[in-house]
Amino acid sequence: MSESAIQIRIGGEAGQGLETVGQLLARGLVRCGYEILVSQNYMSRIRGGHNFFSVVMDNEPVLSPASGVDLLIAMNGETVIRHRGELREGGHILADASQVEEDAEDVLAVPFSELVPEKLYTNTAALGSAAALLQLDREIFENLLREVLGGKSEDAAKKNADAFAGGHSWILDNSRPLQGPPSPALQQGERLAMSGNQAIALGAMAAGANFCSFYPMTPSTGVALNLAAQAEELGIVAEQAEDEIAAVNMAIGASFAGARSIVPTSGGGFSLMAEGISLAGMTETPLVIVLGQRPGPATGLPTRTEQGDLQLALYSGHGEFPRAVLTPGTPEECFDLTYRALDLAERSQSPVMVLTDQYLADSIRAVALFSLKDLPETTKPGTETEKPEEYVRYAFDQGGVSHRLLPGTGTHLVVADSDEHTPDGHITEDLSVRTRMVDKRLAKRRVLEENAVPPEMDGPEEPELLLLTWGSSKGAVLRAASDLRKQGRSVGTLHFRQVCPLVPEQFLPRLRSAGRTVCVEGNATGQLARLIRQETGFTVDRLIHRYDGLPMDAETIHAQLD
Amino acid sequence: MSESAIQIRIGGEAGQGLETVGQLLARGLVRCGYEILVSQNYMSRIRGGHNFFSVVMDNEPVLSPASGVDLLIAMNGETVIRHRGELREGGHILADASQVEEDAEDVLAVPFSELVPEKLYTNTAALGSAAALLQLDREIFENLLREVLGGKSEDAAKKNADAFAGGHSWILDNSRPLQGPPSPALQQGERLAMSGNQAIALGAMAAGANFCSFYPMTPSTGVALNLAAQAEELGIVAEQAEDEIAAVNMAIGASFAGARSIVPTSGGGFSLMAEGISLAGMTETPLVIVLGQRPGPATGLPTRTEQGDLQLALYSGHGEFPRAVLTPGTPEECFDLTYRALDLAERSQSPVMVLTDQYLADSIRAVALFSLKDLPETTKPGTETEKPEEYVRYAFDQGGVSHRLLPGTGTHLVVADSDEHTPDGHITEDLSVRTRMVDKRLAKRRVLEENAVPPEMDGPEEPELLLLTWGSSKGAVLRAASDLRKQGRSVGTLHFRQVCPLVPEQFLPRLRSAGRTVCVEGNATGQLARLIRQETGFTVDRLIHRYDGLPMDAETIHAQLD
Amino acid sequence: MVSSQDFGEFETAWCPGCGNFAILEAVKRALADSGTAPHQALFVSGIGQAAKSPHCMRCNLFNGLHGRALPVATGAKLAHPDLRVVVQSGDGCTYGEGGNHFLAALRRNIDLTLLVHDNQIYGLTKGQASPTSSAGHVTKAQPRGMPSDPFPPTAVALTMGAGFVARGFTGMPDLLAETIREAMAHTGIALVDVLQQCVSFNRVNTFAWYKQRCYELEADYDPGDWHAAMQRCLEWGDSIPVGVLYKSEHRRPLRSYYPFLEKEPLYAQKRDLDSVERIMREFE
Amino acid sequence: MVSSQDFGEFETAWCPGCGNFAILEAVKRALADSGTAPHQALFVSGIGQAAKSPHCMRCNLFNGLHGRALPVATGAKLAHPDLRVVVQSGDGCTYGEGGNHFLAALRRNIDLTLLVHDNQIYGLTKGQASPTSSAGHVTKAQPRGMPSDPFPPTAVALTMGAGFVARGFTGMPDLLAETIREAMAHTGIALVDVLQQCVSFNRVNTFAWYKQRCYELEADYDPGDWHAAMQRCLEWGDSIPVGVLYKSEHRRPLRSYYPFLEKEPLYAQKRDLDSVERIMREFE
Ligand SMILES: Cc1ncc(C[n+]2csc(CCOP(=O)(O)OP(=O)(O)O)c2C)c(N)n1
Ligand SMILES: Cc1ncc(C[n+]2csc(CCOP(=O)(O)OP(=O)(O)O)c2C)c(N)n1
Ligand code: SF4
Ligand code: SF4
Ligand SMILES: [Mg+2]
Ligand SMILES: [Mg+2]
Repeated sequence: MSESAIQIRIGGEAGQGLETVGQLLARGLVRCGYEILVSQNYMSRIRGGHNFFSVVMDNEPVLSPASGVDLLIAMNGETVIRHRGELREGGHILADASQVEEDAEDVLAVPFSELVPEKLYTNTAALGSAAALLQLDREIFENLLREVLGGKSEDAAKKNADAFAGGHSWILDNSRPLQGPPSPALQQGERLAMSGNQAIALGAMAAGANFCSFYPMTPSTGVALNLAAQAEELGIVAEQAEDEIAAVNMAIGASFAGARSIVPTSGGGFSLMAEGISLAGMTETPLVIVLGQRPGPATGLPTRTEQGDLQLALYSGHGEFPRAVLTPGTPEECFDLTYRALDLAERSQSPVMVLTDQYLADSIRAVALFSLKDLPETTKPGTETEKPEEYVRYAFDQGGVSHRLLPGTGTHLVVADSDEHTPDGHITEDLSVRTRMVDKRLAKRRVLEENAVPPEMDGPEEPELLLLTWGSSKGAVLRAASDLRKQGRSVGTLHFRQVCPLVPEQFLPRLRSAGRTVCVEGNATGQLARLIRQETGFTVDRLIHRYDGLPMDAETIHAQLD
Repeated sequence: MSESAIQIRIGGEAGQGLETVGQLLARGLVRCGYEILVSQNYMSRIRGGHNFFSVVMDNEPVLSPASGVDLLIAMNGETVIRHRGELREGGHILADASQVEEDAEDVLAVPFSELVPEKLYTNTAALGSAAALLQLDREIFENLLREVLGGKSEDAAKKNADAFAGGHSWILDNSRPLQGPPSPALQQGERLAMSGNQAIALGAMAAGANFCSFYPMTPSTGVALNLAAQAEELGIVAEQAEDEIAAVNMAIGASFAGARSIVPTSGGGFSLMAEGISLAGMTETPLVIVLGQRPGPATGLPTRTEQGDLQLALYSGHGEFPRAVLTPGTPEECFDLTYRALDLAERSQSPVMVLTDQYLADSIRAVALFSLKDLPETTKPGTETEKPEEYVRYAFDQGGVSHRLLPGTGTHLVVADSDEHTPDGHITEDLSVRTRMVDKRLAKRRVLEENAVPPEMDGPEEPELLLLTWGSSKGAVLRAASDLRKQGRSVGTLHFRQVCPLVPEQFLPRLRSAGRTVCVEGNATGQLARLIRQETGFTVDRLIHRYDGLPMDAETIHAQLD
Repeated sequence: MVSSQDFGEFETAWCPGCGNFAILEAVKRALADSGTAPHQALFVSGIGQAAKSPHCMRCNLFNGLHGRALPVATGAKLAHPDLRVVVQSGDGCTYGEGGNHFLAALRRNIDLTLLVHDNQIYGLTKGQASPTSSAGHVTKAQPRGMPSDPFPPTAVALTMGAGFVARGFTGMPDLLAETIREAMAHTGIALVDVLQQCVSFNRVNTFAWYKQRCYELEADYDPGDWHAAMQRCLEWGDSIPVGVLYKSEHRRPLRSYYPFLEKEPLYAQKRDLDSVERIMREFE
Repeated sequence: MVSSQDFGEFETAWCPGCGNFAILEAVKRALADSGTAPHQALFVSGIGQAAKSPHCMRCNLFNGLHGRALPVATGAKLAHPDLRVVVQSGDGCTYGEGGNHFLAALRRNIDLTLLVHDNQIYGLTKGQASPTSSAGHVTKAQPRGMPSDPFPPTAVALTMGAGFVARGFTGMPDLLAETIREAMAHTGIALVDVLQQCVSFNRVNTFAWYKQRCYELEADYDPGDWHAAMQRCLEWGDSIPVGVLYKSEHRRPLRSYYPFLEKEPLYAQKRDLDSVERIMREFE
């Protein structure tokens, strides 16, 4: 984040259309060439309460949420009261004149009710005012409005355009533009404004996922809805299940019969899937689960964020079987790792988990267009065999990963069993077969290790301070490291994009070469730090953590480092 | 196990009444003053197949299952075929003449069909023959038969007595008694013949458990059935639930309303309870789950044994909250630790897990009568308060464990919530309350640590070799250590009766003082060894393990040590 | 005398115009009318908009997991039978995630009142179809319209042998309060499926939609006639009967299986070590 | 031509005299009669004695978890609609642990045959009560007799709008084979609840007990009459009607919600990166 970065906060009640303004502003800024980080902060309610969007705009990548507000867009009075204290020197409040009484110098009380054709359009007018204040390219926003809100009806398109124009003009007439917004970044080719959930759905589509069974649960429902929206065009079965147990078992059944399955959920739902995960392990059926974390235990804080379910993902399901756990930290990684997860699940015939959290799932950033043509081919199950009579599903002689045929694609028979089984899939109580089958299943760990994504390293080879982290805390760590380097300190970073299986050679030398190691996690107990010690014996020197429901940010790291 | 110990094996089909013979022999031997270890080996079927009981009788405690058979009681031909190879020098086969053809010197083909009034009583006759061969006190067995099988009808009692006498006399008339059975141990006061499951049920009853919700699952159903059998006398609600999710939630509801709850299950059912465990963590409701392990993943080997669910017990349930995991290794420890678990759950207002496995659950040993009068008092929830209007369930100022009142026992109101909540139990989204509540819940870890059962140590202070283990592998480890000591080696043992929370001061010095450390576990991946490294950084030198469905034994340890 | 005010007034998190407000009021009135003081009642709820209701009144409360209110309530009622237990949750919570417990609780005939806020939608998670959503109902999760016919809660309860089956509507508040009161007075499980508008996410079954169709059962309707009740349970579409559809006390509630519960609740029963001693000696 | 022998003969793990043998034979005959070759059929089962059945014949098989056969089958059928999918499991598995999936599958009207081996007991775990155990049935887990009335599977299926509801009995093997064949021919979910003796653990509902009570539906019985069917579903005790109780194809099976499935099964559909590209650009 550069010196000239600006934070815009849009606050109001649930139901006031904040989400629309937030999304439009995000996309508009990206089209204008800015880097952004748009994070959502909402309560578990549909109307009322207090929700807000934070939009950081900059001319270099925005890594971490930050404090301080430069432009507060207040859709109601409460927003002013709650966020005034965060206003930075020279910041402005853009408020609906009919909602706020305040009459301070820094308050621009816009008479939205006079500027819009109907109250419904207040949010579009606010967008217009913001665009004017920030000196953004008007035409880009007008086009965007037409594309996004114009589809419904001629009338609505016109009213939105009018509202935008009203808000825009009022600022031009009554105020000066904001001091020093960043200038757009240099052209970097086409870009998208995309959240983690959207990137996961897109990555799944690109990998050919065509079966999504789900039970709605914040913050992961969006993954399913994004897939459902494209169901017809892409041929995706997106089936709402009666509960999470059904969701995971349906996905396993679909996968067994040849679909590429993905199951989005959150902690509570994931807990319910434990037995199903074990079933995927035993039957060696590919399964991808997206676990969007939120603060627990139990129902916890449904609309907030946390990184508290790492150990759950590592160990849930009874018995012993291999698995992989991927932990993206940005929308780009969400896309890449979901793509990879779907391939890896098939390649290793094992359950693969993708861990996100509410912050990553919902926050929007500018990302470069994905080059779909360059994606590697993915692994596929077989449909035919030369000697169908001889086919056995769990053959021992193929190094753990036996040849997986689909049922009903030839005269061969496919038998899968949740009991311990012989190579032909039939239930057995022969204890020597048992041992060999356990060994065969565990041998697949090698496949997973060979495909393990190494942690991402940054900074000097032998840093005085090494910050390690996983998943969505990545940005905060990169930012904090960059801040510290500016102060002249030697700081390295290590971001785990995959936490299981861990391949010590990929990171242990770096841990050992650091002067001091600090693990940064969005949970109370330091789950990655414990895992590293379990797998390597290496003890991290310190833990920096946060578990109040908000995302990790650079400021928290700085505060706890001192 | 002494030199004179004898192993008796009783084999046959499911449905031939093996269990009755096994149980009667066990109790009779204990009454005669012997030490025993009776382990069951059965297939997942009701009739047919091949099942067997192994009975070791000795004059000193029998620690580990062992190989070699001295007396094979074959209820069918298959038993002879399967187990003949295990017969030791001088061993005998006692067989039903109508079932076996074999006519070797060591085969005593008893014409049971001629000795019993009806085929049904063959097993009792076999018991009579065995008693005669082993020179056991006839009267003790006759009394036992009357007590156990006499209740049904006069007629049945008589027929059993006749069958026993028939089998007994035939041996006296046609054979010599077995060479060198051990002589009974010195009187040690009154003793019981008890399995792990029975000891758990008894420990629960002693601790005042009065609510058991369960869904049948091998090997834990017995715990529930033992409680159900006493339901009326002790006032225990033993309710079969529609599924395991219901079982755990019922137990939580009952506990909330003042019952003392216990929920027996196995891996698959435990997996389904994960969300409920998290609920107990969040609502701070006492909950005891008995997890009887069997080989997984998924359905696995339903009637065999394994220690593969340690990590599952440690981490299942989303979010972060404290818990305890107790791991008894003998029936005595089953009793003690279940008693303790029920108290600890209330004392810490947390979920507490007791881990057994099929071997421990089903195997019968001689144990000294428990001194019920000397049991410590258990913690109880409150029912009254002086200022009912001021009562808040989750008060912050009581060091983690807030005062727990029951609902409906006064005019106070008790509000418990699965969402994050304020001290009065109501749902909140105040993020500073969140942090304090997380801290409050995690502070209970101290209570758990203060009450942690230290690992049991045996052997020299600074052994050359230290064998560490947990749960049911204890006996095998003690036995192996004793064997090795006899060979002049310096061997220590460390048995973890509790694996969570671990208190490093309780065992780390011992680990460090050992020349070499070897962890012995009934699983494939070495879960305790990993846990110890996670919690202490200490790396165990080696792993000895077994995962073929059979219990750990001293022979496996010796074989893998070399 | 207990009055509706004893249950307090609290801030709620619901949308203005939501049907939950009317149900909350009806519950308070029913409690007051049946002379139940706040500390005598235990509410158990799941997760959803409906499930937040008991947070908005004074009572004992266990607000558990999504779909799992019934087993918690079953455990609590067995442990402490003197409590008046009310389970309050949404259609998704009760008939979706909690479907198996719904069946089991009906069979168990556990003595509690099951109040389902049936808005035919998942409210809290922003408008996916629920089991009671109509066929064809379009949502973001069902973009081509709900493919299945709706779950018929009252008919299933009747088929399962429930002894008290009723339907309520937020637009008939007096009848609703009275129905809930009657349900509380019933021994055994009593289902009240309450039709409730969700102004934010259900644009199909609006208040007006229900208003147009709901009618009160005739004064001479006989709630003891099972077949007539089945007819009314299945009546849905142009007209929807509201009130007590079926009522009978022919089934024993579960509690009678545990005779010792008649003496005292579980927390008050003394641990009987003499009996434990006797039981232990069975293993001698 | 497919014949019963094509499905092979295997060793089983059942008790001699168990009703599972008769059901296994009936299934093979029904498959043969409907011209289904082993590789065209996918059997999905849960856990229990009944659930072991498909291990004893040649077919594609997914033997999953206790209670979870239906969702696995649903996923498989949606992924590969050409497979003839049969779900085979016990009463405990289907109506107990799997109760919620039973309700949901009926509502979904997924195109499969649901064959429940209803021995009114948990066989594999040695004789605890199942949801269909009679009231008063004494077991080790219910030492004072089952306190609840049994779950009525056919009546619930009918109430849920199922289009094919039948009852079978192992003592009427020809009728059973024919009923299963008819169920397989039905489009949408078809329930066959098969009364089956458990010689080891159910001493109440023995073969003789069923034999005495079961009668075949009259030749002129009209399986299209819902109310008559309800009457017969509820008929239980001295006489128990056996055969196809209800049949109607008025409901669309779930598959029609996914029109692209008519083209090809999911495994055969090509990944369409051009469409993905277009969708990606919606985020520009
Ligand atoms: C195990 C689990 N799955 C999913 C959720 C997410 N969730 C919360 S409320 C809800 C649906 C609520 O619908 P309903 O029960 O009808 O209540 P309403 O909000 O409509 O009153 C869901 C799916 C959850 N909290 N827990
Ligand atoms: C999650 C889970 N819970 C419990 C079990 C144990 N279990 C196996 S089979 C069974 C009951 C079987 O009864 P039913 O379905 O009626 O089949 P049957 O044996 O009578 O044919 C149970 C409870 C299990 N395997 N998994
Ligand atoms: S979303 Fe619907 S159910 Fe929820 S509070 Fe708003 S109107 Fe009520
Ligand atoms: S226990 Fe019952 S159901 Fe199981 S095989 Fe034996 S007779 Fe059949
Ligand atoms: Mg609802
Ligand atoms: Mg059964």
